[in-house]
Amino acid sequence: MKEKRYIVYALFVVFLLTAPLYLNRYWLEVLNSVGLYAILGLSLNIIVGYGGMFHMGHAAFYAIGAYTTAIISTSYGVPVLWLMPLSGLTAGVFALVVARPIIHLRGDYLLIVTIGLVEIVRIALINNVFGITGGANGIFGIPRPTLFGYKIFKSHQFLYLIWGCVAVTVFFFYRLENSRFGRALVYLKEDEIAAEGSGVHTARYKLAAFVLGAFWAGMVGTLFAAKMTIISPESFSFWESVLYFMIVILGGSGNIAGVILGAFLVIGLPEFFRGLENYRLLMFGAAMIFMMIFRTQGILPPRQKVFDVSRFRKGGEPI
Amino acid sequence: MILKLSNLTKRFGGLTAVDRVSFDVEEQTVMGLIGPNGAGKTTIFNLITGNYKPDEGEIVFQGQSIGGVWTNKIVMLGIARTFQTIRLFQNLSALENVLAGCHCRMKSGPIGAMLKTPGQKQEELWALEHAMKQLQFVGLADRAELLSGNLSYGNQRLLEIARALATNPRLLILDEPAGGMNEQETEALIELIFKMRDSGLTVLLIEHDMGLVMKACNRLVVVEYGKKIAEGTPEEIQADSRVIEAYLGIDEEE
Amino acid sequence: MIRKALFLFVAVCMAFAVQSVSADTVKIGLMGPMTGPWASEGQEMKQVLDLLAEDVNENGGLIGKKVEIIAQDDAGDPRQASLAANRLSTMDIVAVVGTYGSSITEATQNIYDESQIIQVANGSTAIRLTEKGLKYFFRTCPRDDEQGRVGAQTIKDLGFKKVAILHDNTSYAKGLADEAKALLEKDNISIVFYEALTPGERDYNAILTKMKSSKPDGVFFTGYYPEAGLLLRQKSEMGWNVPFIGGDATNHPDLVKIAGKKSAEGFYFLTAPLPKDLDTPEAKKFVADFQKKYEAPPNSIYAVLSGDGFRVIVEAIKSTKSTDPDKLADFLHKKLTDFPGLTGKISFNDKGDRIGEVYRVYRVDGEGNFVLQP
Amino acid sequence: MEEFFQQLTNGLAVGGIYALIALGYTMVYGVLKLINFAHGDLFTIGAYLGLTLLTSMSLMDSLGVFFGLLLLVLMVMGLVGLIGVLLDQIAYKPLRQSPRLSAVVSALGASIVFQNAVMLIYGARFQVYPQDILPRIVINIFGMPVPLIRIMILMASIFMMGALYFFIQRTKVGTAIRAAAEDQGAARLMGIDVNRVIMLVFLIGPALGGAAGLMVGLYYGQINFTMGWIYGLKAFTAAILGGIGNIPGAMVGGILLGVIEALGAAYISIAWKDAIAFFVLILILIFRPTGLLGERVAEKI
Repeated sequence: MKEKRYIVYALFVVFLLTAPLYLNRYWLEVLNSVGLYAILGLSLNIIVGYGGMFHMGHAAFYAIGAYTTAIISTSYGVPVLWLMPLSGLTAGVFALVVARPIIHLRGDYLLIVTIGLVEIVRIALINNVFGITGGANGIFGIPRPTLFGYKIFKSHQFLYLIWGCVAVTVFFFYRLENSRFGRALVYLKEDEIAAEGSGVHTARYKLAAFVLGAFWAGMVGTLFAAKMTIISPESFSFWESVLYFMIVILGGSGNIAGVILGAFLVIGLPEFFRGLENYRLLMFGAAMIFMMIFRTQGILPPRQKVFDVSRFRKGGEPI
Repeated sequence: MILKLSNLTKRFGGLTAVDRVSFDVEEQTVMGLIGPNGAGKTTIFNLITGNYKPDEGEIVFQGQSIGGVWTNKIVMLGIARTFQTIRLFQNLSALENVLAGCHCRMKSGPIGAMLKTPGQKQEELWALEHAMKQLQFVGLADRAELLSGNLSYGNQRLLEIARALATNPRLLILDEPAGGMNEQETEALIELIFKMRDSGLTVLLIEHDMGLVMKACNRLVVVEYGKKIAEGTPEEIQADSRVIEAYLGIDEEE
Repeated sequence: MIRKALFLFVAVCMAFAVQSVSADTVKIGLMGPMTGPWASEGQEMKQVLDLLAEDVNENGGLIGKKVEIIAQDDAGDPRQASLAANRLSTMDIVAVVGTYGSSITEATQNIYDESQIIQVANGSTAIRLTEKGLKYFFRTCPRDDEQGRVGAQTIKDLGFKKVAILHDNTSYAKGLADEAKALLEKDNISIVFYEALTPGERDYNAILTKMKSSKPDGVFFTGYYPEAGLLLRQKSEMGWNVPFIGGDATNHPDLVKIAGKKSAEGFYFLTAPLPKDLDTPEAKKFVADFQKKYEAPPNSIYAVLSGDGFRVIVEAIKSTKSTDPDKLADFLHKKLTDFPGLTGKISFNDKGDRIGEVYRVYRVDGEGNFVLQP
Repeated sequence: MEEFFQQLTNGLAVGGIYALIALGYTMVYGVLKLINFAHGDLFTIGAYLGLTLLTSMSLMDSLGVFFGLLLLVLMVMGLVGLIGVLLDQIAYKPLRQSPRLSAVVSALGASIVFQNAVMLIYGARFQVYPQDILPRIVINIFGMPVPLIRIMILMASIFMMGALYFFIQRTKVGTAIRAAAEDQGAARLMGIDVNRVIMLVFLIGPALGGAAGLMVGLYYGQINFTMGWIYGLKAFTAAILGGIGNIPGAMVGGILLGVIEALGAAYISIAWKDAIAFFVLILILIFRPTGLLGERVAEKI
């Protein structure tokens, strides 16, 4: 079982690395889009998948990251990719401030508040809050990113940049998942009172999950801004948040591979329906219902964690 | 004296669930809290563990007042508990459940985890070993990889104890630990309780199985309608007329 | 599970690989909102282009080939638009018509420019789109500043001294409102009310009540017809008789249907001339053909403008007998003068903007007809 | 002051509609703990079905305005209710035992399907109700001009809410619904057919949503296929504001949300109206974490 899984992963990596050889620009762009959403999905997965919090306002953090990058790079000429940590930080601080008073809300109450959050942010962006967001026009003329002196503007260059970021995200988040922090979030999701009774500071961990998820979403905002070179409020609607949410749940909440698969399904699949024109979204909606019915836990639900405990047993016997 | 309750009171709306209850728990003893259903026993536990905040009175643990302190802080100070209705993480393995208990004795945060610092790595190894020790202590080491939801009822109770033990407590609070256990399992549980006491732990438990209570406990506190009505050694309690009337006597009359 | 993942992987690979390419037609792309809130616009754009392409094909085609329309959905969303643009630019198209919203168009401009594909936008009026010096970008709709100028002039002509301006926070409506506001303030006309409504709602009574208390002589609404219709209707239900003026996004027959004839009467709006008011044979034939094929007249002025986009592209290909983007762009910039379009004469300046006085003022009469004002 | 009262009536009219739709969310939530994201689209379907029936059957001519309208309302409610039951059977029933968020995604899928099905059937254009069905009379209340139809709409929604409240509180079936909402397992043990209760809830909730759709069509005249999204979101907000799962809560929440929006638009900013509404919602939830009328459930440990 385990070996087979790694073969699939390896094939996937090979496919991505060689994609520019046989895919045209359009499909590369689809892959880029999927990659961006995969990172967003992974960042939301920390909050929804591990922490089990109903959060449908993730686009707010993404927007704040993207706008931070856009505003600073266009007004001060700072190279775009350098702004990634700053954008993450802005989004993270924003999450810290807004999530603190609402973090104790349960289930659906948290859901509507996060929806409210993303709507407030979008309305603020449209209304050109503080006179820096450009209103409905958005912000344009964001410079292209450069990496090691190379200007990145072609689709395949973005492919490597974006999926490189996906790889880094997977690397870090896999470690996170298998750590004290990641486990604490899962305990929270499973049973908040038992988690607290085991010494987990629930409020702090929920908040930390929000801030970390927001930080990552903010960094994706930088990538998005750099790739589009223009950003406007349309890109950060409530519907966007719904998409990330679907990616996580559909793919398999709490499972990294599942979330990436979810990004392929939610973002990639509609592209295959392009030929159907007006029927495109209808088919997409129906596909979602059926996928949920046939795999109610998501396509790839989280697997049980395996720990190497053999060394604590002597000859099959516990020490 | 490890734990001292004085005049502890908790009200829910008009109902006084716990009414000026005071008692002390001596170090390295097994203390039993008994009384009819709805007498407020579990509420007293919830007050001690910080799940509820007391309306009046004081809880002093190792010389420190802990009334109204957050649960996780109390766990850090050295009080661990199990639940009357088993609250395991059903979808996680037995080992992962016990790892939850190790949480409060670890330090590394998300950044340490992502960077896998040497300290974090060592800590994780320690946690695994520590968790396995607890599993072994309660006799579940060979079931470490099983989903906790698939364990038998008695084993789930034991697993909860292992999870609580993993927090390195000074005081262990067990809420009906023998609930759903058969006779043999109960016997084994009594042995386990003695083993814990002998290793330096103090145990405070609620139990309806009088056999276990009389055998395992050094002292008993009896509550009824939120009030303490008696306290003493098992022998004294068995002889107490009020207790017989209120609680034990029911059987004799029928 | 693993098998399923593998299957999916293979399916994805195969789908990526399958790409049909045929070269015996002249392909012209259409990018429009086929789904989402602006779906009616995109779908009508497609109807118009299908009709016009049929017409070209029946009359011998284009440089010996048939014209093929390849439509892609942008869903009114910048990201999806950029995907649509990338898709179109890999499909061997000569030129593309569209799209509707300015920020949506902007998300695609560079993609077409880098691929050397002529883009003729039909509804993107934001000024900056043509200020970037993009060689292959054109538009058949006028710019916000042009419309703002005509709007301000009309308000002055009507003799209003206190004006309320209402937009809907879309970049088009906001742009137009800002232009008009600046021009009116320059002429000492006081703006007593300047706010934005939320499009897509049904009840605008709260806004009308607030606007009424600012006592304007007239109201300039720069948003779209669905809201304009509701505003007119709810205004007359309130018993408030203030004249309303709308921008070209209010030019739509449904406006009268939504508002009701009585409430719509006296509404002024600015727009490129309607095909029915053009006595050119092209416009007349187009309206008749459209009516015949789809059993209804064309509704949206932007859809008609997309038709003009298509027709200038066809004209350029015909005249240059080439599909070379540089030749086509050169033709459109310099040689196309006073081309008889469906919405009047079309010429482009160096920036790719349409030259000339495009706007007319219309008024809705008691029967719900749009009457051209002298 | 006059403007204030005018704005208050504006808010009430909008809030009445929100409340009616919010009831559908709250009823389904009460029994299934499911947020039926497709509910807003059932509202849209109600508006479209109403238009179809209205234009194709000419009920008004044969039955007179009152009975014609009554029959129309009943037909729309019945049909939309039926669609609601079907929706539950197809998209939600298979997910009863799965994590709650899976059902939410299925609901979102259903919402997309409905929205696009309406677009494909009726077209993407705005549809318009005939103008002259209802008399356009404006009456003066304390010197304020208020269209008669607006009062009628408000009355109709209050009547429907009242009827529902009576039904839930006073009838045997209503008691079964409340019991199932309280504790499904216990209700089952008491001999209540929970599946039938769920069906009933999916009949009544969408029926009310459909009626709201029809009312919006009749009053505002203009409908389109995306209208359910905004109304749905607002109504969901209203349901949460009042305390989801709580029927009077949905009514209070709906009315309150409408009034907050109108007053926010009037005295703060029109463009920030929705942001203000959400901000108030967040404030209320910070201080009352389960909504205005929601019960504070202390979790049993």
